[in-house]
Amino acid sequence: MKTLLLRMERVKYAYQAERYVLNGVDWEIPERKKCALIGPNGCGKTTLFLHLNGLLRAQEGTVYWKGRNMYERGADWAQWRREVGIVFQNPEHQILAPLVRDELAISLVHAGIDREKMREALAAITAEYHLQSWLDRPTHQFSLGQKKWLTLCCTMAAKPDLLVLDEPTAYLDQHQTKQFLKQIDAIHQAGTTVLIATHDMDFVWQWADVVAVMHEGRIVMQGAPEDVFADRQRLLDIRLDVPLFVRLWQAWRPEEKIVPRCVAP
Amino acid sequence: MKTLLLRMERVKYAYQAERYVLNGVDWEIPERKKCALIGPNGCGKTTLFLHLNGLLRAQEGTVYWKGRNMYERGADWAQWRREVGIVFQNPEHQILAPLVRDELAISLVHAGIDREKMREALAAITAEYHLQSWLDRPTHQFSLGQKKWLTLCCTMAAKPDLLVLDEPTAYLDQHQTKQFLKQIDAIHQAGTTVLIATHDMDFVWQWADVVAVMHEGRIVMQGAPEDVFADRQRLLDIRLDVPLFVRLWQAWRPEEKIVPRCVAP
Amino acid sequence: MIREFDRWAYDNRLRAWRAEWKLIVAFVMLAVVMMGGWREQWLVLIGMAYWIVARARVPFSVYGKAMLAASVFLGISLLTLVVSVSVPFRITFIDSQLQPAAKLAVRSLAAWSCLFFLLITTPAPDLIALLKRMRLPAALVELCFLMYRFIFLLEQAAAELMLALRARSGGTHWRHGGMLMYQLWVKTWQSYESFSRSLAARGGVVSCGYRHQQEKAHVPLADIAAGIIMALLLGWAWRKG
Amino acid sequence: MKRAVRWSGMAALFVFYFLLTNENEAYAMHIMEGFLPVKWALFWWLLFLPFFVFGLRRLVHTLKQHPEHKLLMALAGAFTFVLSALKIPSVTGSSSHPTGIGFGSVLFGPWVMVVIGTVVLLFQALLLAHGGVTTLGANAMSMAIVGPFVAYGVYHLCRKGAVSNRAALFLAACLSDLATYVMTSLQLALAFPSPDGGVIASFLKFAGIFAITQVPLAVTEGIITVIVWNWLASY
Repeated sequence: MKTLLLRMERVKYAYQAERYVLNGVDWEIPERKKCALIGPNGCGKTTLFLHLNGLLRAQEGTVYWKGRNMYERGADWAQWRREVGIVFQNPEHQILAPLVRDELAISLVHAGIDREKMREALAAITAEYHLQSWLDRPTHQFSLGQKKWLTLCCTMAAKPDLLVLDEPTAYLDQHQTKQFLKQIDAIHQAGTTVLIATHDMDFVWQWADVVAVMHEGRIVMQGAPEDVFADRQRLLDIRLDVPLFVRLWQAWRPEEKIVPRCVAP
Repeated sequence: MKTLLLRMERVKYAYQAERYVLNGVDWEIPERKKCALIGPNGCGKTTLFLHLNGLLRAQEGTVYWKGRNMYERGADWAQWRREVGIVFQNPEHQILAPLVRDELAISLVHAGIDREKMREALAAITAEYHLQSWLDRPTHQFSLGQKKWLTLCCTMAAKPDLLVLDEPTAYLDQHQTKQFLKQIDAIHQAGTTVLIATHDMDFVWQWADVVAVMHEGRIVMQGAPEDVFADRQRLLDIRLDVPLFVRLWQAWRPEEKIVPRCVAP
Repeated sequence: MIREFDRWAYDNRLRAWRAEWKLIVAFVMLAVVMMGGWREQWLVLIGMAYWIVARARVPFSVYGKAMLAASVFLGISLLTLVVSVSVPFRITFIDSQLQPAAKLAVRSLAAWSCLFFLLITTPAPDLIALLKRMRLPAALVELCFLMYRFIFLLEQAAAELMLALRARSGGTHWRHGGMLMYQLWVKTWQSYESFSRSLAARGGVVSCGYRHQQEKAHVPLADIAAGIIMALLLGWAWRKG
Repeated sequence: MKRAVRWSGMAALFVFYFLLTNENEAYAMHIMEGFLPVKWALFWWLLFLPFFVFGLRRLVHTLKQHPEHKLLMALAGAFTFVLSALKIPSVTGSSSHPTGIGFGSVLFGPWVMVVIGTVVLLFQALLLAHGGVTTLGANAMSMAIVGPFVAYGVYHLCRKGAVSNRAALFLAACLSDLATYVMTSLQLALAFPSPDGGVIASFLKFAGIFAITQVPLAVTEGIITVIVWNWLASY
């Protein structure tokens, strides 16, 4: 039986009356999987993310976290928020402290670390992410890639069970992307469920275990990449496309329905 | 004989003494071609761009624009700056005016349009880029895709001979990317040379006529995509990679040296 | 200039000193300048130049440029002292004011170099952390930390806006100045919204200023020697004067 | 001979004026580190401290009720800093300080702005070596206390007196700029009385000389504030 980390049922949310940004989301995030979320811009992805740890509260529907209905009385939202780490798109607007050391400290305080244990916790996270030479560096001198790395480290400092990344690799070059994804894989290996929202289908094809497709405030498709990407026409209808590999395969062997998952050389 | 729009000779530039960001750039931009510039982050791309229309002046070396040495006495830099349009990476930091109308007007003034002809010019650019419904809308309400579109329109309002785009498609979804590139192609068809800096090798493979590879303040490779991407090892050494199509082809037919250019289905 | 100064504050050779030491040095020297005569002031001026350029290894070009800007500014201030405007409109130099003005110039430059020593050797966050250790209200300290971070955020936005404007041959009209201000204010609001969101995602606690000073923040012998020599020279100047 | 001296003086003044408005435009009204004699520096510090302490208590109180305002206040301070530290194109070169201070005063009230304005001045000293520590009291008095209060007072008086919002804003920005400059002139005059005419003659002299830059500046400041406000109103 597969365990669900998070489940959403008919979640609806509108910033303005009657204009639903989320229009009945049914969604499941299985535990310890690599999940991808794709969908055109403006489909409500960011709003959906804000429901993943209760930054927004759905106006209708329910969210279950680890099997527990979070909209019931007595649900521990502080704990929930600690267990879900979100890295937003723009790292500029997430780094608050002038020095890396302080930035990590903010996250550690969030994780509920005491003042006394702070030093050890800081040393641990520093060693894990190789931040030794960064500790006393000012965050505003960093390049975009370094800032993205830092936001990842800070989010991981709180040891979340679910790590959510919004377009982590935009503006990164190939090498930085590889480094970043290596780290994400290590994090996944260590037992964290990872959810990535992206526009890069080739990346989804190679990386994800589960793909969810979002369109106009709903999750319209969900499943393994080879199933989701098998139906190209449906994806084209909602202004998405299949990965290049799938396109090439389908052009090469149009009679075969199933495209093999394989990692690019 | 191929005509050169811009030529750089041993261009050097350092923000701080002795730390060269551009370390002897030799580069040619042929007229009416689709040019791509690739290179890892931090290789000096942005600084290079600022030399393309004289926003920075090289400390050593020379820049020729349309065959004319721009570092000679009497070179018309105002004219040069009009003829090169640059769209920077972050659209957030390029839009200045509160209304679309005013934003276009800034560009039209830059293009040297008189007060009297302003109205007609504005109408022309509005019709060309389908901006009718936007004219009196405030720019800050726009989504990122709309902002990118607007920056493109504003740059094109000045009718440049060389259009430079820095990662135009980051954060755009597939549909927006297609729309954007369709417009770029139309611009290219109309006779403008287009230069795009990007990290997306698959896009370079499909789109570009000429590719330049930048590394540590130098242009290290230059040529047609099939030539540049033929040498995978060299690209890997400078932390880049070849397009997926090339990788697949080389895995499928390792004995063939030349990879055919073909557009993905 | 602000970015250049800021970079040197992190990269100079005296970064490893405890911020307290640098603050004490700067303030003691400042007190000497304010209380002392012109001999002490000249000594402090030279001593600070030595410490900034030779010990902290800040390039002379950076120091010289800053000093030049300060001197120009000082020159204007002094000009208002030595000229006199009378009705009907005529400007005359007051000879008797020349000497006090010269003295004032030396004092100001000496005092300025103490301040510059502090800013070029010590990153602002270290000084703010010092405020925290001095038990100033946490609200003020956090405000300082956040403001320092946001200054560079908005400064970069402003610089990029100016660059984009210049690429379109703009930036010369005063209306553009208004637009720039407007955009900065819009950016300020938008950053506020994004920051509050990401802060909420991290539990909503700002608690900057966790800092333990580097354990081995030793003062090199050469610096102590230089300090002692300077103190001796000061003492000598004091007795002479 | 005298004529030549007078003309060269005028020329020098203009050269300095243009240098000032180009490079150091934003700092025209700062008093430099070490410029004030010890007793005056102390005097202004002592006068400034009660304001600061009271403002700080108001700020702590406000933050207890609305902790989310912390980010906004820091951003407003950074906004003010960047406006006053950047070269922003305008007719004479504007310090734009009142614009930031004005918006801040309307948002948070003048007392909180006393603290934020002081921190801005402190950062100008610690990041750019403009202004200073000994002269912080005097500078804060003119820029972080007189400026915001005049802006706030003028704005609210005008609103009560049924003056239109825009005119009120224009007057607030313009007069707070002028008040800042009058205060600085007064501080300089008190510290450096003229040998023949005393403090009053000295004040008239400083005020007269600064008027060349400050009066057009104040007017520009007012106009720009109104324009920016117009845009923001449509936000």
